Amino acid sequence: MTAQLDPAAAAEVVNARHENAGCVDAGVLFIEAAQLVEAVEALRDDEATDLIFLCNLTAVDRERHFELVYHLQSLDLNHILQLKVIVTDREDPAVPSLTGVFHGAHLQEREVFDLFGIRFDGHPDLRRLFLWDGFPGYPLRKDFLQMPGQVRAGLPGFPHEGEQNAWPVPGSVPQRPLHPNDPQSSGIAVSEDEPAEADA
Amino acid sequence: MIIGLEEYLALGALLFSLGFYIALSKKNAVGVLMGVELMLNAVNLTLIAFSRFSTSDITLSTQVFVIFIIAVAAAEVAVGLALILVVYRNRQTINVDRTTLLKG
Amino acid sequence: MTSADDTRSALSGTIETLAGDGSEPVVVNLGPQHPSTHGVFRLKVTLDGEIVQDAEMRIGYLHRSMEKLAEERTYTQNIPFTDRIDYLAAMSNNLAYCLAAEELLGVEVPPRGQAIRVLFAELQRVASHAMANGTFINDCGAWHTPLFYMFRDRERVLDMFEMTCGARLTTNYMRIGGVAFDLPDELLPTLRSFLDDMPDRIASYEDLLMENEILHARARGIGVISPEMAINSSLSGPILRATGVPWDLRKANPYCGYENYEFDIPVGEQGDCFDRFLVRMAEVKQSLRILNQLIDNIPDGPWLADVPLHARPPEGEAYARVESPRGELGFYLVSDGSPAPYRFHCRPPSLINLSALKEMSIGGTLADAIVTLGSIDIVVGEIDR
Amino acid sequence: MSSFGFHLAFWLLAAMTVGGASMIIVSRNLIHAVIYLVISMLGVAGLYLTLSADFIAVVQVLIYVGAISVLMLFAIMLTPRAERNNTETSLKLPAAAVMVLILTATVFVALDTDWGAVRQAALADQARLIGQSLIREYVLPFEIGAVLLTAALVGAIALARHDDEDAAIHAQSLQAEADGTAEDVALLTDPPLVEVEADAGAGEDGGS
Amino acid sequence: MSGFDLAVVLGAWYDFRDLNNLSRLITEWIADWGPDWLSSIVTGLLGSLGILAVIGPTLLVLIWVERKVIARFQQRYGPNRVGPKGLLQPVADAIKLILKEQLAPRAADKLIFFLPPVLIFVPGLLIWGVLPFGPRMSVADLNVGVLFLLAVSGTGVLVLFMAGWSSNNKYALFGAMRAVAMSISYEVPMVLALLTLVVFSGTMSVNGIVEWQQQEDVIFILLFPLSAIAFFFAASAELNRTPADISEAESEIVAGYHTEYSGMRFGLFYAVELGNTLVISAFIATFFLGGWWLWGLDQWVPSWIILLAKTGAVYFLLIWTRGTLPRLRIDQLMSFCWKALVPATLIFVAVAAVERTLLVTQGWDTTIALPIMAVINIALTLGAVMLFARLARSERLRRPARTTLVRDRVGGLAAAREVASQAGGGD
Repeated sequence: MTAQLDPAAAAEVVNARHENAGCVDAGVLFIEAAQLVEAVEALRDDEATDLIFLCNLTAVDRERHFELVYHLQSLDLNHILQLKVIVTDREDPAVPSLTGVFHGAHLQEREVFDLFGIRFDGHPDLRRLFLWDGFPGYPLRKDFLQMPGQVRAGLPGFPHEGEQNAWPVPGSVPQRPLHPNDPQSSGIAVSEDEPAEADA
Repeated sequence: MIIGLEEYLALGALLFSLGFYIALSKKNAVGVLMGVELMLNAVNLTLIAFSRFSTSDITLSTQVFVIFIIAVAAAEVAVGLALILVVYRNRQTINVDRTTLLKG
Repeated sequence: MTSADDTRSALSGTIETLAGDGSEPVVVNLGPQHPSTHGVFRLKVTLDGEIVQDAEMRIGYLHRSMEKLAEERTYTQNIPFTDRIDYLAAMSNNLAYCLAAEELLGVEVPPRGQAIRVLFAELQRVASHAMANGTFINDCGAWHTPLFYMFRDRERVLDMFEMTCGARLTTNYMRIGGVAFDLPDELLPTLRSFLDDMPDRIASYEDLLMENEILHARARGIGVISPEMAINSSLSGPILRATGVPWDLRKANPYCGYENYEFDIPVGEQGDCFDRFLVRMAEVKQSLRILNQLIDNIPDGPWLADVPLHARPPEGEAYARVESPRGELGFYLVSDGSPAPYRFHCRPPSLINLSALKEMSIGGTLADAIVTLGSIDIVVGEIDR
Repeated sequence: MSSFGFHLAFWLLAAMTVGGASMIIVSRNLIHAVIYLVISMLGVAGLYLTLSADFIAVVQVLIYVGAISVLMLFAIMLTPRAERNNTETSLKLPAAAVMVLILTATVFVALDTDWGAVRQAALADQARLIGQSLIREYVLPFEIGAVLLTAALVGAIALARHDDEDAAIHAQSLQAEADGTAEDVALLTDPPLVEVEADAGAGEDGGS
Repeated sequence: MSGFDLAVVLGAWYDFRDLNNLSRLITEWIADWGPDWLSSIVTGLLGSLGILAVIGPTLLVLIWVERKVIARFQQRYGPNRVGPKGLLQPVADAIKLILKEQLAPRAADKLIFFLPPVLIFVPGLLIWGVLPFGPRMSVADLNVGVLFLLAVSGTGVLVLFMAGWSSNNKYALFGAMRAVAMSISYEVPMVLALLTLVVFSGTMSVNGIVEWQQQEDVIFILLFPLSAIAFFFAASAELNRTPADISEAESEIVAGYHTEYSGMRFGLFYAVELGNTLVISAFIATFFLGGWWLWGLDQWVPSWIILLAKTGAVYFLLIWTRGTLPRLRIDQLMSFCWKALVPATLIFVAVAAVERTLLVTQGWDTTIALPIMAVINIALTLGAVMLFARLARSERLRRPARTTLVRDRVGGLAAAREVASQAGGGD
């Protein structure tokens, strides 16, 4: 059975590398965003913790702040540790990237960037993963209640069904027939961004 | 009109001069090679025509000669194209006007 | 020269750039619609001749934003979403999600429910590995023959699913606290005959494929990854085991009573494409072993714990994971006390296993990249969610 | 040699040969030019047939159509950034003049010379006879030809082989040579990817 | 054979076992009233129409046969809906293909794009001309037939290149380049394999080779098995069939050079490909299995039926390999061609020359000498194959691939090392 690594023991390892980098609150290890890379490196390289496998990396929008959740696993010692990082800046949230420590963080960080808009400093290739470049907004944030602009999920109709091409990708067609539920003549322009696959 | 040796020779001459023009005038090195091939073909055609119509004892010799010419042409094309590749690699062009290596 | 001709030469000027040394690389799109990408997945490879210089994947064509949708549905209503995450291993996804929800709710699953869960999870593994191996050989260039052989077995497994829950692919069978229905009477005899036939079938596949010289030439030493790199890239499942790391969550973190069954973890030696194929083959055998132990020992009793449909778990969070056919499949759920999850996150093994695709394919030929991609066994529904 | 069928064949083949050759001059696309060359070569092969040289005709098809033209296409494909057009140099007019001179002279000689008696029957079973003479009278040239072909093969491989060390040296020398023309050097050291221009083609690839 | 007088039939124009009779009749008939050139045109036209009339329906049946056989290999039923036993399925497919829209990429080189589906027919049909269906049953019995076969099949690759290049599609261009490279390379072992036969039988006529086999009561696959194997493999490479179908490798480059061809244009490519497979099977049967001749059976059974049976056997073999084997990579195919097939066939050309010289100069009795030579050659072939099997396996491939079963040791790198050392020690 995989054991839960005692967060206090992990915090000791982290704080040994850097003072006040981590603290334990309600049984969860919180790490200072600025010291994240060092802390995780310490946890990975310390023989007692040996957390060499990044299981899971995701974020939770707590409305006031973002919570980044990392699950680290030691294969040989068979224990798992959950650690969290709090990001309070909702306008331009940023945390250091773990790609230098774990190659496996690459895609997961891109996913979080795509869906939450959290920037990972030091990520070599930070682009949206699922959505196209220029997609307005970050869908997994709690304040993302409907698609901004005139962009709507799904197809309102097939191309050539109406008089104009009804494809909802911004930039591909100048205008889309107005949906009855759309805010009428609100004047919100379709995002002028290039379609994501311009270099295809 | 009877088609005989003369017509073949005239055709060979026409083909040869066309090849000659191509070889001299084309910018592209592969084009030049094409002209050379046309000239060789014209010569072959002439030789075969002689072998067909001549009464002397050269029939087989000319055919064998043509085979040698074809073999040499194949070798020439292989080496020529390899040269073109090398020129391209070094100069990024196979334009014969711009491959003026000796001009410095 | 007309303008159309100009366009033509401008276009051809870029497309004629193929092969040879000293030439510029050519970018080839494999996908989104391509016979070997197994879905709408796009791999942009930069080729110098036939040698891959760069491989970049573009995904998201199947993105349905399940994590957002799930935040507006109750815990039970979310189970059908999990079918559609990995549509080739719906049972495993059901299971992982239900485990996470049960951890939040603190529900205890009755023994019969646990046994049935193991039964279907292992059947799902057999079906999924059959599909993975078949398509892998197809990507190596065989003309569908092994694929159809393996489809034959998968078909029998899907028949059993249909018999039990009425669906073949999107089963929606597991429930929070157990499984939806009891086993039908005809299932166990069917399963028994299936288990009787499978060893011969597997032996014949091994005869057909294991010593195939062309398959060896195509798959061995291709897409090699070291155990260190595999762990660092968070690879899991058969890819990780093919590098020699004996890591299997069924043994490391047993769930649903896996500790009661006797089975082995097959590990490879080289970490190449052929080892992944071998590991999957061996895992099918181990799954059959588990099923053989299970079939006569399914306890009686209830199969579903008493859980309200609108369960309101206490505030908290849970991360539960299972060994799905593709690797570590985890669900991270955050509850705020409401009937719907506050945050629903899936750790998709298919996506994370692609982390090292670029490193594995650079330097090989285009054909090698295809084989490597085939050996990773991706499911695009799970990548994009 | 007076039958209508023979006339028809001769003139058709002659038109094919000369037409193909002329189209090489006219054609602006190098790949088209190679295909016209193939047409011309096929015409010559047909002319060989009208001259009862069936062995030579088949060899012509085998080597010129099957090998040399394909080699040329390969060479064109292997030089991706070279120009694809097939235009003339400034030597066009002098070349045309010389061509006309040669044409008149040779045609005059061909038509005006008395070539003597004409043989009526063609040689039978030429392949066998050629084969025999190749290993009897012409065995020495035959061997030399073989050596030549081998040498050409080795030479072509040696020339076309890409040695990484060589490449580095070439790049250096070129850099030194092209000092000042920074554009060219940049082009060489940092080959631009074809991504942007390939847009239209890529879209079609994906949709196949 | 009681009262029936064969002599009446022999030489009559309707005796299609000797096509010369028919052509002589037409020639004489036209000579009565028309110009002499007409007769050659008419006989030529009739010959090509005859070929088309034979292979057209055959192709339709063959599509069904191939799909049905492949389906049986794959535990499926195959086409069984249209017509009895699904026999009309190819017709339905053809109708569908004709009705489909014919797309052309906007940036395609229009002229060169439209030509290949038509041009591909030229070599595809010309090859049939030299195939002898019987002792005097070939449209054109050229005395350089073997060379003609090679020359014509070599030109097909040019058409493929035109198709691939003009499509302006990267997959198509890749397919075309691979096809060209493969075709040029595999022509060499093909020529060398046939050269063995030409050297040994002393004729370049296809019918001459069959007649030689008939005269000496031996089929060439027994005398030169390695040439037969090499020719079979080279032919399957030229035909783009697995394990050498890289020029249209579905999982890599979609459909290769005909990616952009839709509708009946694709259908034409497909038909010619199938027709080429059939004709190459027929040529393999002719060269190596004795063609229309079968130890005297040809006296009783029409020769073309014998040829058809042998062709069917070879064709089945081609379908079999296609249904069984994965595909090789292009570099593996190239190195197999140049490092294995070419040297081996070259050696066998020398062997054939030596044996032929011995046979001619020593005046040995062929009934005794040929079996001895056959045994020697078979032994040589086996040796060559075994040598290749030993040399070709790289060090990497020689170690067996296997999995180790781990029972209790779960873990990461340390466990991996432990497992590896145990597995290594257990050997």
